[in-house]
Amino acid sequence: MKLEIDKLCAGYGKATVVENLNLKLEGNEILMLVGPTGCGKSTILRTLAGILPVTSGEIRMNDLRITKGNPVPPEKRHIGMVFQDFALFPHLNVEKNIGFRLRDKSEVKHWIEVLGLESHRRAMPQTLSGGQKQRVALARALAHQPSLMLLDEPLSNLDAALKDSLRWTIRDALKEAGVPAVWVTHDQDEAMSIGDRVGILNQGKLEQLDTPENCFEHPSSRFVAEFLGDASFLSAQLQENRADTPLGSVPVIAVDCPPSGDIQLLVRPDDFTLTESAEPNAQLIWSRFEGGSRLCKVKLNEGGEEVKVRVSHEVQPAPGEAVRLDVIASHPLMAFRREGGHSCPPAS
Amino acid sequence: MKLEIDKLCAGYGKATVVENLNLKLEGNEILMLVGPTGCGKSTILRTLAGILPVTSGEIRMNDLRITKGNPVPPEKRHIGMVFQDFALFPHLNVEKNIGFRLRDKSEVKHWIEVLGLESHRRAMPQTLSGGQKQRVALARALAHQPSLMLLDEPLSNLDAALKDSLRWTIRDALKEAGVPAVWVTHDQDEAMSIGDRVGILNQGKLEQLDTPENCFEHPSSRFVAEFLGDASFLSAQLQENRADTPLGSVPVIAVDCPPSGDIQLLVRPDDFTLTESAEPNAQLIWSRFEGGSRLCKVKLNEGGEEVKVRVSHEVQPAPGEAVRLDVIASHPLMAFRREGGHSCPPAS
Amino acid sequence: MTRWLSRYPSYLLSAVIAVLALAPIAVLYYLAKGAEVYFSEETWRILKNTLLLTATTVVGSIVIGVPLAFLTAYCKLPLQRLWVIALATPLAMPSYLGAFTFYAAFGKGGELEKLIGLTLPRMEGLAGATVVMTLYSYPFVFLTTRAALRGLDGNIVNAARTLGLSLPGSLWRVVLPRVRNGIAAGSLLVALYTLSDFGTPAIMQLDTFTRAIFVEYNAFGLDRAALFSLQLIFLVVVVLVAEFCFRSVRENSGHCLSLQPSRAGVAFSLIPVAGIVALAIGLPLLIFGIWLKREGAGDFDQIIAWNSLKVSLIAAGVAVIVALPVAYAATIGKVGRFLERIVYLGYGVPGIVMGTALVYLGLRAEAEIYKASEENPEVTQFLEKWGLEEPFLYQTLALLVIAYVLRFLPLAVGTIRATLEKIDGNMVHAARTLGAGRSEVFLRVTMPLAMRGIVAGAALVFLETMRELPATLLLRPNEYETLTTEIWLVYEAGYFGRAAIPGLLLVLFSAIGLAIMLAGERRAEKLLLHQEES
Amino acid sequence: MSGLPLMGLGQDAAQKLAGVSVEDLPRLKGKLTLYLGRGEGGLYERVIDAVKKRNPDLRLSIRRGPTAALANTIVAEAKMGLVRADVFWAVDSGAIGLVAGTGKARKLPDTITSQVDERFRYDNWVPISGRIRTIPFHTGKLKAADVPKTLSEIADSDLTIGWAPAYGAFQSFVSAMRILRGDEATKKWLIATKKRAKSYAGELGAVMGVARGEVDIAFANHYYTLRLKAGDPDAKVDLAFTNNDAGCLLNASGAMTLRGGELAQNFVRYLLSREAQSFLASEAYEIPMLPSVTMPKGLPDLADIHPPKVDLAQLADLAPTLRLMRSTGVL
Ligand SMILES: Nc1ncnc2c1ncn2[C@@H]1O[C@H](COP(=O)(O)OP(=O)(O)OP(=O)(O)O)[C@@H](O)[C@H]1O
Ligand SMILES: Nc1ncnc2c1ncn2[C@@H]1O[C@H](COP(=O)(O)OP(=O)(O)OP(=O)(O)O)[C@@H](O)[C@H]1O
Ligand SMILES: [Mg+2]
Ligand SMILES: [Mg+2]
Repeated sequence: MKLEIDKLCAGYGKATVVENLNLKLEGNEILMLVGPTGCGKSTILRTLAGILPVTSGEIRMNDLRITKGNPVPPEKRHIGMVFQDFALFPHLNVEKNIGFRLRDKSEVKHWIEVLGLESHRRAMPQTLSGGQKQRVALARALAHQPSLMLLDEPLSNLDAALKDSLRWTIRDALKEAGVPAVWVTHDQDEAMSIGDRVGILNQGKLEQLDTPENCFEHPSSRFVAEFLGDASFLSAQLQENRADTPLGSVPVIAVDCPPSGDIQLLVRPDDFTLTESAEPNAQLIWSRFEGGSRLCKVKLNEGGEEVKVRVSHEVQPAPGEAVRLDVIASHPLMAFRREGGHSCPPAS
Repeated sequence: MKLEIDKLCAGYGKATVVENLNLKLEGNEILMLVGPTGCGKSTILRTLAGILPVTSGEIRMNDLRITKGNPVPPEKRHIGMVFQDFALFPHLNVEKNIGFRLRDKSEVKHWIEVLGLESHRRAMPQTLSGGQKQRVALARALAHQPSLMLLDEPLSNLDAALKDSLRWTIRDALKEAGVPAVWVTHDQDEAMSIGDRVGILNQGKLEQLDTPENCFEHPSSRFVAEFLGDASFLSAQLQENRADTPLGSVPVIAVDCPPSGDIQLLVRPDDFTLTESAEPNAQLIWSRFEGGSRLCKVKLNEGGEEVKVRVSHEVQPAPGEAVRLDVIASHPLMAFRREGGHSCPPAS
Repeated sequence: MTRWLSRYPSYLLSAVIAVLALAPIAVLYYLAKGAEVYFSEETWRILKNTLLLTATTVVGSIVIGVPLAFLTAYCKLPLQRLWVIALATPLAMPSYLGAFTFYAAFGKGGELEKLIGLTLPRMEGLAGATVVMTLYSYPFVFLTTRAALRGLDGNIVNAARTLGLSLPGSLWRVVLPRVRNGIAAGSLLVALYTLSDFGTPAIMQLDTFTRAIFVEYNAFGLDRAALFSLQLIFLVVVVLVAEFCFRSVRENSGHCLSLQPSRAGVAFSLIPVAGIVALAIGLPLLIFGIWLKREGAGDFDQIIAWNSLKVSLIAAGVAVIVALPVAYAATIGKVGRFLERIVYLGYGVPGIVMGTALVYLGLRAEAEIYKASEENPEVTQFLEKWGLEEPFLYQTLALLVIAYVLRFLPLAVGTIRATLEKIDGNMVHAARTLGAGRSEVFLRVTMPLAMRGIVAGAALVFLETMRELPATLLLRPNEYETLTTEIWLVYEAGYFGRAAIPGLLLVLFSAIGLAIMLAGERRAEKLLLHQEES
Repeated sequence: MSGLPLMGLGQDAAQKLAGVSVEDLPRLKGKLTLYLGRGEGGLYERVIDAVKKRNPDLRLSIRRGPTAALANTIVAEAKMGLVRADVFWAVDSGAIGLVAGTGKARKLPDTITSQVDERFRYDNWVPISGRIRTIPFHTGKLKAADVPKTLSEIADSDLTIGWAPAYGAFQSFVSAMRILRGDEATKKWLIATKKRAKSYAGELGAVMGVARGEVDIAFANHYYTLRLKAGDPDAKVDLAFTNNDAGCLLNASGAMTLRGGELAQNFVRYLLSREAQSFLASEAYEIPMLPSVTMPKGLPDLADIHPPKVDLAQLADLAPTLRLMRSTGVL
């Protein structure tokens, strides 16, 4: 199946929420849509599902051409949708939920096995745990053999422990079904680990659409850089393709910034080492235990900028301690035009 | 305020859910209770709050002595509770919620500012986003100046982006209020980064109660080891305080295991390095992009055990590739008695 | 407009039903023509009495119904469900029966005096009418409030308590305000019931609109009766508007609060419960028993019971079917809510008035058919082909059922709307993405989830139909005797003993109806709270 | 002893007044719809059952209801030209009058109307049983002799009085007073009596009120007292009568035919049969219309009571009566 979205706009009443969205999806590719709350993720899915009308632009699914003038009702679109709150039919047991509109039950049987629900065949939804509910919802959608899957934060109602394992269960199931999927999430880790491609949304606009690696390593904008993990920015002087920083000169790639002069470099916690050496160049503000490692915030003596650094959990620096910070990134750093803000956490 | 719990048992009707719980809490300490679903976290909080009766044992809060014989109603316990589902009063606006029983409104004003709710003073709860709701709930509890705070998964209904920032907002607020808090969560990262101490619950029993570092580095049991972050186990031969592994001999500390002979070593993804060297000793099964880093699962050629390894995101090994695995942990590894299972994710 | 209707077919249906509901009022208007309109001080006295009785009854019902709702919704009591059913059964007792037994039981030389020796104050006038009306209509408030309470998230009470508010305080400050809707809905039904009931005011000697209508009607002053009815309906409209303006925030339901009172608490709380039941059900049955003993039962033909059951079941069935589109329309828009209000009018129209109106409508329809069949033979052939012979409508069960439906539809609409509002919209979206069209979704998802309301609504209509008298007398087919007509027949000739058995059966059947209704409620709670469970 | 006074009647007339036995009546065949006003808790039923038993081929379909409701229904049917009732048997002559007003009532043959005393002869309806207005009094407080003999005396007395203004029979009683003494006098009487009057829902209630001693006397049809005493012999109530005024108005239940010629008329004949009449007298305590039939026990010979002469048909026009009662605040 082939999904093509052209200049799609959608919203509620007067308010346009999604603007001028373009994307293509094919084969069994999984596209992860991430973005802060209210950026329009669910709106996009609702529009694709036909729950929300198209304001302008066009959606093509195989031979279907959906526009404002030609709205196709949900039941005609051959899509499967998985909801945040599962939306299981409370009056039907697991089997009946999964086989809601199916004549031959072989599909039901198949997905019940694939998702390990054998022992809950006859259970009523309200007796299931969150994880089980979500697997039933997935099985229900897949059993009806959609040609496109839409998942709206399928994991956000589940607890951390479950998220981690179920995320892979779902991915494998989608791949087995061999249908393309648009998967909406809040969680950048989820997006980057699961997705074949990741689309980062900001206020209804698609900021970047690329493989997780590219999005992370070559963010097309500050927003993307900040959204996909702890980013700090380090002021520097650009000349040719190197930059002078308080921590010495480093190779850079200019993303959007003047050819030379004042810029800011994107630095990630793993681009540094932190050591207790003779000549310190920074001061520790706080450090947080993360289990495997420890995240520290340090203030450069020169310039007084603050950056985040990740260190092994064996290093245990005390706040206020003088430390030595060095850049170890072997890859060139991304350069952006200078802005007021230091690093700040994504959204909220 | 001082909280002491002695041999506390509690449950529903006949079923005992919490068994023989002992702990002390003082000053402004934050105790994180973690454990898989259904292990009894909420039950403990409900019992402390007085919503659930004590079956046996005793709870002491300052001068209050709460036992089966002497149940003290919630309203007499001077506790503040923050619920998973916020439990805001739907018919009162934000200000009225926070000032529910307060005569002087200075506290309300104060916490509204601290938690950045100025612009929502008059808003009704159902018009707020999850994060805002939770901040109102917190403000409400703190404004009533409890001498003990209880938080039941305050973040589990919020989205990843929000969790990360709000978790610190709450911690700072608690510290400012200067009251001890029992904070229940599913999320081991949350527990370890926020908590002054962490208590790991398993089926109503407290398996370990210690600082995050100790719990992580010196788990008192396999369960704790597995629950707090990706744990793999590596078969080895113990003799004195070293062990022979397929990857060579390493220093160990015996946790619970025979003085010598067959044991299993707890290894974490950061205890290894993965390199593409001349003499490979393992094979890559899969690797998952995590943004800053990449998590890989590798199979040892010798013994065929599987372990998880974390590598820099710049290394991009392909599944099936032959690789070289080395132990780099400078600290001694924890030794446990051998069991059937290899590493497995916590619960679900 | 047409697009709009095609988008909301339920609007079209409920519009039609609303028009039907207005038809009787049109007839009244036709009948009232020519009656000299006088607003003597009589009229004002009648108005005053009517308003007073309505007000006191509503207040009384709230005072009794709400606490009982709290008790049975939140406290674990022994024989919980039995008590709930017992507390709702007064709905089954025709208020004129209750009124008459109270009248006969209390006062000097009353049955109670003969029984226990001490003289109790007489039951009459405003006080008496209030007591009786309250006892036989508080279950409306009780049931709606209880349903609302069980839908609330109990955690909020816990929150209030941890903030240092006592349990009663919490119930008062954070629960009561949130069940305003439920209380209002119940009070509305009480008010309408009070406005339209004529038995009690007549027996208690309180000159209300219904009594005036009754007197005029019996004195063959049909036009003046109709005039009074129109004035009464104006009051009904006022009440409806008042309730309409009274809406509080909707919220999502959660785990219901559950309290375990102490032994003493249980005993203490059961006293009022038992007291109410004894007064509302026990006393009448006792009095009937006495008369039964004194005068003998006479012979009772069980076909009568079967007749009552049959017609009540049919009415209940038809009512819920008709109610579905109206309730649905009410959930999707303002227009729907408005149409729903119109339907509510029916419950405020006294049975005798509704009956008279339908006599005219039925006859008119019948006459038209005859005229048509005389004018062209096709009609006659058509009628013969379908084996239709006179009477077509007038004095048939059909017309009787129509009357019941027009009067008691609001009961079904209210309960069904309440459950429809609780259904999660994503449920519908999910079904549609699975390829189900609108109608299939309605049949396979919405309907089953609304079943609780449907069952409850059917039960209420069933109860009301069981006890309805005036319209039944006017519209039933010849020889079609029901429990209430039987009771009327013997009671108004003074053979009270013979009213005992039908009275007992009435209460019995209705109790069964209530049991079914509450069973449905149980099941529905499980379904609708699925998020919170597990 | 006989019911209505026979003095001054010829032998043949006497024979006629002796009444017909069902034995001599034609068998009834075919479909007949009877509108039965009220029904006396099954007592009229038993008359009808007897008729049915004698006539297996009679397919009788009965509509029971309050007399007024049935009268209103017939009026509605008449308006629409769809009369469904063949025979209308009403307990209250007012209802009869109303229906007669529609002009749908068929003329009855003399052979039927002439069976009853000439005081009760109308051409389109025939009285079936009589009821007389009485003054039930509390035997504990009063002796029969103490009860005033005229309405005016009652108005002037200091007795407490129970009445049921909303009840049809009482309204007929007031109408009669209007016809006999005019509106003004009636109005005065109502105002005077109202001071000591206590309202009841029905006259049964009023009689019970007397029995309980709530009031000294009441205005009610005779049979309520008789039945009450039948149920509870030592009830403290007994009957008194006024003399030749509305207080002892002799009213009647009556039957009229609206459809179904012969059959309907013959049915009415059955109601006037000796057997039916004596049953009504003995069981329903109603006053037989046939002189030959003995009076219900507990009721004095009508010869000793002097009911006023009133054209019962006039009692149908209740509107002015109600207006009067309203204006005096009685209703
Ligand atoms: N039913 C609605 N009516 C009007 N506006 C709406 C409606 N639903 C959402 N919106 C608005 O549309 C915007 C996008 O909503 P949407 O739910 O698509 O965001 P989202 O990315 O899904 O957020 P979240 O991550 O919280 O689900 C928000 O500003 C929201 O306020
Ligand atoms: N109201 C109740 N009645 C009976 N059993 C209950 C009730 N609530 C919880 N339980 C049981 O008690 C045990 C502990 O429940 P609890 O809610 O304390 O677990 P939890 O650790 O809070 O789980 P979660 O992390 O999902 O909140 C579970 O096995 C649950 O089934
Ligand atoms: Mg969303
Ligand atoms: Mg919990």
